[in-house]
Amino acid sequence: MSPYVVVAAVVLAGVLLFAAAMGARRVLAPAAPTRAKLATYESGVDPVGRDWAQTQVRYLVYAFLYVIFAVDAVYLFPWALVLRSPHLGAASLVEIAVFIGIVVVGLAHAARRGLLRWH
Amino acid sequence: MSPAVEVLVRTVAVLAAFLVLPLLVGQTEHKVMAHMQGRLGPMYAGGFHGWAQLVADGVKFAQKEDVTPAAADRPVFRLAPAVGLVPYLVALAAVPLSPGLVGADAPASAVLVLAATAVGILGTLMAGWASANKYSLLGAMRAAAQLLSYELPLVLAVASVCLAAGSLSLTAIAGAWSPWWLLWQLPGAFVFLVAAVAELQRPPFDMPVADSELVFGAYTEYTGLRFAFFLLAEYAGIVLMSLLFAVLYLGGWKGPLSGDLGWLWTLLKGFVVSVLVIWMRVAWPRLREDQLQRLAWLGLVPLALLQLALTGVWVVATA
Amino acid sequence: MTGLDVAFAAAGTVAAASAVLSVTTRHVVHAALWLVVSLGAVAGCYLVLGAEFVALVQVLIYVGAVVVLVLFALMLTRAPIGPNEEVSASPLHRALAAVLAAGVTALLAAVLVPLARVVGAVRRGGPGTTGLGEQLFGTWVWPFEALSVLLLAALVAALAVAGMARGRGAGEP
Amino acid sequence: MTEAAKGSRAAGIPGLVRGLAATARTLARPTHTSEYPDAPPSLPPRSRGVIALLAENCTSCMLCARECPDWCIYIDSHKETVPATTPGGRDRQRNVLDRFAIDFSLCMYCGICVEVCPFDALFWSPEFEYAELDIRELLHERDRLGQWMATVPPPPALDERSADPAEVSALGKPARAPRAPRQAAAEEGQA
Repeated sequence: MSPYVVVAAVVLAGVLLFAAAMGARRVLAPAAPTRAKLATYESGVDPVGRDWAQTQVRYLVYAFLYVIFAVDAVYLFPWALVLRSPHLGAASLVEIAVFIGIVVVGLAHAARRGLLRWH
Repeated sequence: MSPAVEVLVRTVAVLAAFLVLPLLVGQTEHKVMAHMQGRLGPMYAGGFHGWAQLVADGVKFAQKEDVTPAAADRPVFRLAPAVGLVPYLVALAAVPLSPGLVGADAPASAVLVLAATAVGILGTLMAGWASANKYSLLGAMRAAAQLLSYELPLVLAVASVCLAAGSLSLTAIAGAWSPWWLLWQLPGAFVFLVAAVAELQRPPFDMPVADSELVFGAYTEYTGLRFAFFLLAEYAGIVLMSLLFAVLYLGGWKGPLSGDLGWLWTLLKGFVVSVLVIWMRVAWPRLREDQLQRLAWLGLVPLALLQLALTGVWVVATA
Repeated sequence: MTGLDVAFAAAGTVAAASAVLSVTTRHVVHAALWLVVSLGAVAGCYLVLGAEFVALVQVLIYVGAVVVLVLFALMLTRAPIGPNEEVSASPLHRALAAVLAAGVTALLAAVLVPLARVVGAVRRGGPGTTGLGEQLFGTWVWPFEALSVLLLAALVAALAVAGMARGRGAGEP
Repeated sequence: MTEAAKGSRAAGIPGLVRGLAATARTLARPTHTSEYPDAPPSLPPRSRGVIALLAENCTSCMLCARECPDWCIYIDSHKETVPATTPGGRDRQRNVLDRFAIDFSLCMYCGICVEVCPFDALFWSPEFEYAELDIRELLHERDRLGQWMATVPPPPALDERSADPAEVSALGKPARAPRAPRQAAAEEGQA
């Protein structure tokens, strides 16, 4: 039997747990909404403006970097399985070094442009 | 045992561990943190030293009104706690306590754990955006940026261990472990520990929920049981990361008398790591947002890459 | 029908249905979240076919990184709650897109459905993760190395296009 | 242990280690928590718990109510005529207190009322266990305020070398010389 059947069952169990807890809440918890209670909480002051506001775009840099490096990093896992093979081991070490080295240039570029520094 | 019964038993066991271990860690945190601050912590619920405090908290949370703000995006807001919680449950299922004692012994369980924790980010992002609260949105942004930034060192550190063991299975990794790894994989272990604490958004990496700036970040608008689920996810995360650290870097079930009681060793090592995580929270101040990101990209990532190079060269040289 | 068939059909149905929802919803962020469901279901398809590593990478990269990037971009630029009229296409565009999508679906179905009949029931197989590594580091080394250059180019270009690589100095806020 | 701290300040790592050491040392020591509901707290002298009223001393002069920064003292009184005690004397009027109440949900424990009272009708009591489930119950009326008087501690002892209070020094005065005429001495005593 595949272990992923258990994984699927665990996901199902998690969903059931959430559903059951919400059912219990429905039974146990009171519900007395008032206008003030349903208002957006901005530290006790009346909410200003709309629900959404522009935030700093610099967070996007980290998402960019992560996407690139995550694509990069997943190749390490198959590499882990072939590193000990007699005919591929040493060659794959060089190959992965070149591969990662090239991508690290991107990190250096971002760092040199000051993207990792807060202004 | 028929397959269906086996699946059921395993699932129930994982669910039980998921509901019990976080409570243990939470109670330990109550007590350790209190005594580190010269206090006693909860003393009443349950009688002896307030052992049932978290159970009482759970009962209390279930009876609290669950408010969905009027401006919120209702379906996303209400679903977010589940998205934050279930990934940790899945990840916990893949962590072995001993060679025979594991929920789902997947051949690539190390990657499975990483993939599951990566999905957890979505729960925070959904919560922050759907709350229709600017603080929440900013908190979610910070949280997601932090989780992404620290996910990478985490992946690299785990990859280094996989490399050292020549396998992607956590069971096999702990099986290949020897005390020599304590030195050899030390930089990786350091990177893993720091990145794991950051993944959990625990102090000193709790900028996304910085109370003085963002109220409670992405979770500001949550009340009652949904809020409790986010808390449960945090403590389940501590359990998961501590057990992972124990399995990856401390040899899991290896130790004296580990024949039948190996699982106890894993739990014990994991417990020690979680106490360390709690200790960090008490002792250290919060890092600023830019320090967080610099630490990840200019500190941990290069260190993890060095560890990878070290591991790769050593494996090839000794193969 | 084996259990694998059922699982594959279920995952496939979820993937297709959530994909349709993703392109038809008027809420920008909901579209990205439906995309998560769709990509996750595709990972489920891989898993049923026995490609464990590919499935996990699908989750790790697509759900954990790419969709998060998409959500990031949306939430940082323009993602108010509720249906967004600014990004909604006109009825004409929608009709055209539907026709085009139906055409592509029909084309793909015409090619793939006969193949499915040849293959028969869902079977697990493939080279496995170790085989994947051997292929990657043995046979396909050059494409693999070229990929790193592609990734580097993508990163540099993305930073440049997003206007974040400010070469004009630190004068800007 | 963090890189950022390492880069910015040399004190980074020693500082972090010191943080760990300090918390570990506290962990090893016994706690200094006062277990309040189980053990009574040892309150410092002059603790401000609740304000007690000695209604007999109150002249309804309203000074406390007027000085109160958040207007939490309510006083009602009426005037009564006291008939003259001697034939041909004048009737006198005096204030009679009808209501004296302090709303402790508003009180901010500044103690100004206690300070300004010219007739020592208000006192600080260290009693603090008067929490209520309903905020309206925090409005303590005259009787309740009077009951707190039992908990008011005696005034603190004077400093070692301080001058005696006026009352005490008056008592300690040497007796009058017997030569002086009785009438004059009585007048002197009244002055």
